[in-house]
Order: sequence, then structure tokens, then C-alpha cells
Amino acid sequence: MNIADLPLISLITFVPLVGAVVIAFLPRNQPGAIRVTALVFALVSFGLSLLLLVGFNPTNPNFQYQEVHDWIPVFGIQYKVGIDGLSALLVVLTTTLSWISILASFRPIKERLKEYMISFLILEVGLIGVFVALDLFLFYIFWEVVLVPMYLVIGIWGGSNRIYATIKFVLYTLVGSLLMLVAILATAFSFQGATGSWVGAFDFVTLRGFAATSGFAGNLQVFAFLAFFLAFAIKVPMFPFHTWLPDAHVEAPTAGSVMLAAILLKLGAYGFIRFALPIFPAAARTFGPLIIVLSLIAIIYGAIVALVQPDWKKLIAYSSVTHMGFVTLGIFIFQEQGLQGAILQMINHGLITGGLFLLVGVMYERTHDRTIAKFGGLASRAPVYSAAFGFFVFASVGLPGLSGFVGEFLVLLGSFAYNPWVAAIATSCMILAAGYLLYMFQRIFTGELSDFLRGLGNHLTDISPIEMLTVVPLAALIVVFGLFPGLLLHMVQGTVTTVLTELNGVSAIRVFFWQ
Amino acid sequence: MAIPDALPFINLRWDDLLFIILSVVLVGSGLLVVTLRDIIRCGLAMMVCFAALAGLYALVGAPLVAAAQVLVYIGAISVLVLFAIMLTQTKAAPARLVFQTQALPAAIAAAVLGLLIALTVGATNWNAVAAPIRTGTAILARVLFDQFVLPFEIVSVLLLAAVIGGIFLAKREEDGPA
Amino acid sequence: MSWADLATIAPLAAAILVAGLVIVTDIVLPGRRVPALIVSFVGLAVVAGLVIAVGAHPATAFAGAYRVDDLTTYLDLLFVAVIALTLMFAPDYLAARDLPLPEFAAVLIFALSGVLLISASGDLLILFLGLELMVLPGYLLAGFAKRDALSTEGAIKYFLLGSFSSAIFLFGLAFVWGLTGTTRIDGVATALRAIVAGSTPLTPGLAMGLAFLTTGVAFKIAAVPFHYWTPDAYQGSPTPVTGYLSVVPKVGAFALILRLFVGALGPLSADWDIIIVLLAAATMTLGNLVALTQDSVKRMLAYSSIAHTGYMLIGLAAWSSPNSRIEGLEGLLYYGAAYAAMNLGAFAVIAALQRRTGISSQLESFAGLGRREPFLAILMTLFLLSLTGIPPTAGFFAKAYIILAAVQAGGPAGILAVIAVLNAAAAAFYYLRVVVYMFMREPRGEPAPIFLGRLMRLGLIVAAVLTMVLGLVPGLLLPIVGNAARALTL
Amino acid sequence: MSHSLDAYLILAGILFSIGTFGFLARRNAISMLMSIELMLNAVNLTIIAFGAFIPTLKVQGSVIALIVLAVAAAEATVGLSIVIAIYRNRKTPLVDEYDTMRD
Repeated sequence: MNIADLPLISLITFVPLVGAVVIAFLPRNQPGAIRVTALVFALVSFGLSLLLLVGFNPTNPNFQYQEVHDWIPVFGIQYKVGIDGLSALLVVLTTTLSWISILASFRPIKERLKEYMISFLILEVGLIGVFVALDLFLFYIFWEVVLVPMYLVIGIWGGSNRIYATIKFVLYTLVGSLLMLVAILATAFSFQGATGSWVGAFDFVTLRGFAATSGFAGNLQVFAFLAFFLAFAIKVPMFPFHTWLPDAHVEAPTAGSVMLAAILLKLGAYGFIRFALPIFPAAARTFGPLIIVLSLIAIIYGAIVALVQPDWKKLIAYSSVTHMGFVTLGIFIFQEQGLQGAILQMINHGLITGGLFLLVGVMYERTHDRTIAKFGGLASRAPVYSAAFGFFVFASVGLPGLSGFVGEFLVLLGSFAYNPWVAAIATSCMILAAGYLLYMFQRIFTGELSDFLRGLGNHLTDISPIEMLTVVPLAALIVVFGLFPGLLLHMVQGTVTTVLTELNGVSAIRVFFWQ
Repeated sequence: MAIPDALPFINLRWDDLLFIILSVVLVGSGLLVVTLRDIIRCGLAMMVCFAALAGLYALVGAPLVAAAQVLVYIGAISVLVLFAIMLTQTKAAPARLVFQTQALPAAIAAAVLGLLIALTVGATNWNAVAAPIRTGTAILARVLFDQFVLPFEIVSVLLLAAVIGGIFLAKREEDGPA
Repeated sequence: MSWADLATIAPLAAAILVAGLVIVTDIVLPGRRVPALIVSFVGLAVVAGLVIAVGAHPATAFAGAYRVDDLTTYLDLLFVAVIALTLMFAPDYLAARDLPLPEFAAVLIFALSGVLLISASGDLLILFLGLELMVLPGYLLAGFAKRDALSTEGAIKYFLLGSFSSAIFLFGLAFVWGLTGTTRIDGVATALRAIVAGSTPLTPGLAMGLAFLTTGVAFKIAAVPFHYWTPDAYQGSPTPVTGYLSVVPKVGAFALILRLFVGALGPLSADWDIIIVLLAAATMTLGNLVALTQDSVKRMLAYSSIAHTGYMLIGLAAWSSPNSRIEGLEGLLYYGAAYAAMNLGAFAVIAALQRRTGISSQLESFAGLGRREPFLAILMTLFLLSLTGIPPTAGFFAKAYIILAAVQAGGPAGILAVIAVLNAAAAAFYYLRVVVYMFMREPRGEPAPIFLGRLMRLGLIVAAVLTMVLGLVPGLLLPIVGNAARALTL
Repeated sequence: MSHSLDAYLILAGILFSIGTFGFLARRNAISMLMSIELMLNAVNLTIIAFGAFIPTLKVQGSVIALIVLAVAAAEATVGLSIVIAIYRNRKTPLVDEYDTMRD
């Protein structure tokens, strides 16, 4: 039997679901078995996803590993999955961080372990599904499936204000995604109206082809793009739809924050690149400048607010707003380097912020506090931990040689070609970002050991080997991608070219006085 | 001596006179039903109202319905209502609390409704004939058991269901805290 | 009446017979629960079998007064299933309150015969009688816990407003009959078509008749602003009855709407569709807004069922646009089935919680349910997610279908689609609040464990499986729904 | 006058409005029930009038009226039994005092 004959993508997607079912039948009083089962299934999914990379052919512009089955034939809705370079990377990022998060939850999660692991595995199913779905209806279903376990993870295992945070998270996300549902249905119907058949009305490849040849009507594009934009912008999150993010991050348990920052935020950016740009190119051109302005605001705003955050975790949460601002900026300048940079930034932000949240969680385990002012001189008591944290901080700042640098640099390069002013604003914020991160590092790790930390006595131990195991793979990848960004660029070149080719032949739609 | 076709002097036909009397009784007793304070009197007014309706049915040529009206409405429903009133009106029942607070808006709404119906009726051409047609009993029976047999059977089921449930709800329980 | 007529109404006759048999069983074996249940379930199975057998050959009986088509079959099977589920959920609850099961079953099956009649009526008078036969047992069931002040209180309100709306409906029916000269649905439609074609004018009298009919129906489906009896009736009724009341009379009233508005008044759809659009928008928005403020889960679900009425009305609004006739009806019918499964399930969970008397349905009583009763909590979560419309549940697909139809219809109905999704997002707040209590709050004190009867457990599992299956493989039901919708539009 | 359909219909309309008023305005459940009976009688008067003045509806009218009559009887049975049951619990027939459920 050949690997290529296996329904590899379905296996990767649904192996965690099988794990969730298995755990559901495990006895509650055996936490060890539950933990190991969850980890094993996540690792299996991870291993299979590596196989994807092995067989992936970057020069083939089509979607690979496709699986197509009829699902609701009346409307031409299919179970259709497949990957291109972008999806492949994001799937691997998801499977990697999933097992790391599960491993990182071994110690902190003691209450309702069974439900926690089930939620986490279902979350993984939804996330992988979003990245591999090639049918819009299927995509929407996975998109919503993500919501419920995340809601439970924050709401059950989160901090003191978790219920407010989780409800806010759900309501924000639902408003956007339900409007997106209307847009998906409207698009499909418009396709059906134009071709007289439901066949392919939800199929992404068909819709992309239709958009490239005949193109959707202007007012449909405007409406549908705005609906997609809202859904994706809330997920990214873009200014001014970001206010759920700090709450959710602060309240979520460590592993929840990791998944939230590393993967969930990428859903929005992925949605833009995969669906919004190819299907509604003219509308994307119309609203591009507006989104660039919003991105710049996000970059500045995130940096300034992060600067004054007293809470360690919240500071990193706001730094995400800035970093994701770079991603949307890179996407909407419609320019090769920008898009490459955006994609790289997506991956790198996942690795770096994931690592940072993991490390914050490590210290929170020991101190049960995240107020920066209470810390100080940590380097003397936990040198290994401090070194690790420092590494991720430098990666986040964009130190050349580490992966964070490449993405941001490419975005800046692209935006300079688009408009030097934009590049100038973005660059100055990069410096600001470096400032607040290093300032935070200095306050927490250097100087005299603070009274608060001293009071903890022997509880304040250095990072343990298992905890180290959770961040080392991330660090390794950061170094590798920093030194050899070509590995990533090579993978996504097909995606970048396709998206930009489609955008190029199109001009913006006139909306009222706009454009 | 033959009775003249119409009322002497004002030239009003007898059946018109009867119609006017019955209408006045109908509307008057109807108003009493909804306005009287003593609910027992309301019940009695309702009987008068039903009787006036029976008269109208007979006048317009539906004697069987008139008979049924007397039997069912006056003989059964009114008696049932009066019975329920007797059963539930203890001395504690405050007869002064007749109306809701929003009785005035209700009155206005009802008046508007009545006016609207009257105007609509006046503005509509009903394709009516000039004089009422009598309905014979024999043909009625034939239609009832032929064309309308399904509704007829269903009505009996409806009554059966109502009686079964009604008995269950209304019967006092020996052991329960009745 | 001929033999052919009798054969056509066999399911209806069987349902009435079963109701009678249950009573007889109770007389022969007084106070026994199991025989009555066996008779009921076997009887329901027979009725379902007859529905399928008769439905295989669409026919009319009694000179067109009674008609069996694919719509009839679909609705009948749905109703039989709902009644069977209600009968599974009720025994535990009734036993705990010392209420008799045989009378309950008999009255419930009488109500079934009412809805069977509605879904098969080709005549306005039959339609009205079916309506009465559906709602009269409903009043009785609402007041079934007759020693409970809340139950009788809900019943009297339900009864008074129900009868009031029946009178209004009947008044309208009289005018339509007087002006079109017939009570046959086809006949009315023909007369109205002549009016639309311009050969005869629309008289004020007919317009008034239609207005009265619409008002009466709006009461029956509890559309805003005719909704105000619903919460009291629902909250007061015994919980399994509430589940029943929120599904059967509502879907039954929609069946009536399909027969009446689509069948008879269809030719005038251009005149009434804007009314339906406004009703739908007001109904879902107000239902949701008030549900947001409720602390009793039962009352919250009562208001939310008003909102669901609004979503279903979208299907009707979509029907009135020529773009989406079939889709609108399909969406409405699919929604009916999905709504039945998830709403019955949600109420059944409350009924299970209230198996011991004295348990309110306040949010507090759900605290910590996830730990105390994982089975019930997980099912409740599933039902609530489905009511919210989160995939991959029945509620999601139903909502998506309705929205698709509305988008397709365009115009005012297209705006309804957007209003509907915003409402769905708002509704998430109050549905998920229950989940918050179940999984994220600790119970006060140490509530006793809940014992679930076998029937109850089975019923819950059936409802849950239906909720999942209708969401995951909608293709199973779609062809059936499609046939049913086309039966009406032909 | 007795030969005019309009007169009968307007009379029925008045009776219907009186019933509506009673239903909306009265507080006593039995009074409300009686008001509904008035409305149903107005319907019957309408039906009989149509039957008498429109030749094609002649016999149908009487039959439908009889059916409506029976429905009214069934409704009254159910309504009164509920009234009696509620009276056992609450000792008051005033509907707006049944407000236990409003918070």
C-alpha cells in the first residue's frame, strides 16, 4: 500500500477526534491514562502531518492530497479537502503546537482533566479542518467547530474573570462568522444563478475559477467581502475588533493561550489569503487601502497599549495585535514580498508567541501572579528559564538570524514599494515593539530579586525538563527558519503566485464615493 | 279580518319590526353581558342574547339552527356557565373588580373594530338576493350526512376529547389536597 | 362516504381509535401505567405504518375535503414521532407528581388526530376543526397538573387566548367563505386567482376576512405581537407538556399556514408577503431580546421558541418570492423537524431534572450539572448548541437552509437573512449561559442524584441522535422535504 | 331591513365587537369565556346570514353553523373545567391575579 493512497488529510484531521472518543470512555480516576492517550493521539496526528510535507510537491500549483466525496448533493456541497503550501505549513504548525500544548497541560490541569483533553482534541480537529477544507460549507462548519471547545477551555479552566471573557469571545466571533455564512450562501446562490447549476457552488476551486473568468457581480462582491472581512478581522483580530483578545488571553489557561495566539489568530489571515482575495478580488482591491490603514493603526495601537500593560500576559497579548497588524498589512499591499512576509510572519508569530505564552505559564505555575511590578531579578534564581525567555523575546523583537526578522523585513520591503510612508510608520513601530519587549525583560529578569519572589522561597524553581521539552522544538524551528527562510518561501511560492496573479488583472469596484 | 302586510301608519313590515326588536334585544343583552357587575346577571343576559339570536335565525329561514341554538346554547352552555359561576363565586369574589385597568382603550378598540366591520360590509357587493331563502330540514340532513360527514364525525371526536379531559380536570380528588 | 374514503383517512381513524383504546385499557385495568403505554406505543406504530401506506398513493377523499400528499405524509410522520417522544419523556415526571398516565396519553393522542387532520385538510372547515382538535387537548394538557396552581394558571391563559384567536380565525373564515362561495382550499385559490388576474375585484369584505384569518393564525403560532400568552402557558405547564406545546401546536399551526396561506391564499402572496416579513423580523428579535433577560430556563426556552417561530416565518417569506418557492418551503419543513428534535430534547432535560418535585428550572439549578450528571449535561449542551445554530447540528443546517432561501428570495427577505443571523448571535448569549452554569459554576449544597427511567433515557438518546444526524447528513431528509414542498407548490 | 344581508352582517359585527371588548376588558375568567361565546355567536350569525342571502351557500350555511355550535360547546366544556380546576387552587376567578409567574 502506498502512502499516497491513504486519505492522509482525513486521517490527520480525525485522528484527534478518535482520541477524544477514546478518552470519553476512559475512567475518570485514571488521569495518567487520559494524559497519555491525548498525547499519543496528538502525536500520531503530528506524525501523519509530517508525511504530508514529505510527499508535497511545491512546484505543483494545484491542491494536493485531495479527497472528494459528495455530501449534500442537492446543493453540490462536498466533503472536499486538500492542501497547498500554505495549508500544509499551517496544518503542521497546528499539529505541532497541539501536542506541545497537551504536554504543557499535564501539570497545570488537575480539575476535569477528561473534559479538558476532549475539548483540546476537538479543537485540534476544527483547526486542522479549517486549513484543509476546500468546500466553503465544510470550511464554515470547521470554523464554527473551533468555537465551542475554545469556549469551554477558557470558560472552565480559565482565570477568575473567565466567564465574561469567554462570552465576549464567542459573541464577537459568532457575529462575524454568521454574517460570513450569509455571504457564503449568497455567493453560492449567485454562482448557481450564473451557471444554472448547484454543482460546484460551494467548491472553492470552481468558485476561484469562476471569479477569475466571469467574476462575481460588483454588489455581491462588496457585500460578501465585507461579511468575510468582518469574520476574519475579528479573528485576526484587527483594530477595532480586537477587544475580545486581551480578555480571552488573560483568562485562558496557558495551553489555551498558546493555541489562541499561535493558531486561532491565523484563521483570519488564512481566510483572507485563501478565500476573500481569490473569490472577491475586485472588492479586495476596493477595500485594500482601508485595511492597510486599519493595519497601521493596529500596529501603533498594539505597541502603545502593550507599553503600559502591568500584566505580563496581557502585554504579550497586545504585542500580538501589533504582529498580526504586520500580517494584514503584508496581505493587503497585494505585492509579492508583502504576501510572502505575511505568511512567514503567520508561521513565526505562531512559534514565537506560542513559546512566550508557554514560558509565562511556566512561571505562573510557580508564582500564581503575573504583575510585572512584582517581579525582578528572576535571572539569578532561574537562569535556564531566563535564557529561554530571552531567546523568545529576541525572536519576537525581530533579531536577524531568528525567524521573526525575515517575515517583518519582507513585509516592510513590500510596503516600501507600495508607499514609503507606510513603511516608515511600520518601521518606527518595530522599534517601539523592540523597546517594550526589552523593557519588560529588563524589569522581570534583571536586578535584585524582588521581595515577592523571595517570599516564594523554594517554590520558585527553575524550568523543569518536561517544560523545557515543550519549548525546545519551537526554539529549534525559530532558528532553522531564521537561517533558512527559503524552506518556507519555497513551500508557499505556489500559493503566493496564484493569489497575486488573480488579483492583478482586476481593478477596484466603485462604491459610492470610495475609489 | 286579514292582518295587513305592513305595520299601519309607518309602513313597516312585520318581519322588519321583528328584526328591529330582536336586534335591539341582542345588542342590549350583549352589552349587559360584558358590562354588568354581577356575574350571575351576566350569565342570564347571555341567555337572553342567545334567545334573540335563535329568533333571528328563525326569522332568516334557518329553523333547525334556531332549534339547535336553543338546545345547545341556552340548554347546555349557558347552564354550564351558570353552574361554573355558582361553583366559583364565593362570598370572597369581589364583584366590584369587573374591569381591567385598560378597559377604556379596549372599548375604543372594540368600537373602531365594529365601525370598520360596518364600513367594510357597506362597501362590499355580496351578490346577495333580495329576500332570505328558507332551508328545508330534509335537505339539510342530507347535506350534513353526505357532503359534511367528515366534519360531522370530527366534531363528535372533538366533543369526546373535551368531555374526557374536562372530567379529568374538573373532578375532585379524594386524596389530593383539593 | 365510500370505502376508498375510509381507506384514505385510515391513519386519522386509527389515531382516534388508539386514543379510545387507551381509555378503555384504563377502565379495564385502572391505574396501571404499563398497559396504557404499550397500547399507546403500539398504536402510534400502527398509525405511522398507515401514514406511510396511505401516503404511498396521494389521493383525495370526501370530495376533496381531505387530501393526502407528500406534505401530509411528512408532517404526519413528524407529528407521530414528536408524540412518541413526548410519551417517552412524560412518565417519570407524571409518576413523581402522582398524575395519571392513561388520561395523559389519551388526550395527547387526541391532539395527534387533530394535527393529522390539519396536515391532510383540503377544506377550510376541516382545517379549523383540526385546529380545534389540536388545541383543545393542548389546553387540557397545559392544566394537567391540576393541583399545581401554575399549571392551571397557564392553562386558563392558554385557553382564553386560544379560544379568542379561534373566534377571530372563524370570523375571517366566514367572510372568505361568504365571498368565494366555497370552503374548499382549491376553490378559494381559484376564486383568488381570478381576482389577481383582474377579472374580479378584491372586495373590502374579502380583504377583511383575510386580515382576520391572518390575525388568528398569528396568535396560534405566537408571532409577535400576538405572543403574550406563550411564556405563561409554557412556564406553567408540566415540563414534558411544555416541550410538546412548544413543538406540536406550533408546527401544526405552520402546517395550517402552509395549507391556508400557500394552498388557498397563495395567489395573493404579493399582498401578504411584506406582512410576513415584518412579523418574522419582529418575532425573532423580540423573542430573543426578552429571552435574554430570563432567569428561568423554562421561560427562557419559551421566549426562544418565539424567536424560532420567527426563523420559520422566514421560510414562508421566502416562498412568496418566485425565486425561492421550493427552497423556502423546504427550509421551513426542515426547520420544523430540526426544531422538534432539539427543542423536545432541551425540555426533556429540564423534565429529567425536575423528576423530583420542587425543583425549579432556575439557572441556579443547572449549576454544576456537568459534574453531577454528565449524561444530561452533555445532551443539554448538544441541544443548546443546536438551538444556537452551531455546526454540525440540526439547528445549524436548518438555519443555514432558511438563510439560503432568504438570500435567494432577495429583496426584503434578503434583509431578513441578516436580521436572522444577528439574532442568532444574540441568542448564543442566553443559550450558552446555561452551558456556563452547567460546566463553570459549582452547585449550591449537594443535590441528590437524578434517576432516569429507561424510556426517558431512550427518548433523550433518540432526540440527541436526531439532532446530530439531521446536522451531519441532511441529505437523508432533504429529498423527503423536497417532495413535500413540491406537493404543495404543484 | 330584514331582507338585507348588510343589516345582518353589521349586527354580527357589532356583536363580535362587543365580545372583543368583553374579552379585552373583563378580569373574570368566566366573563372572558362568555365574551368568547358572544364572538362565536357573531360568527354563526354571519354564516347563517350568508346562507340565507346567497343562493349557492344556502344549505352549507346551516350545516357549518351547526358545526361551529358544537365546537363552541366543546370549548366551553374545556374552559369551564379549567376554571373549576384553577378555582380549587387559587380561590379567585380573576385572571389578572394569576400572575405568579411574572418575576
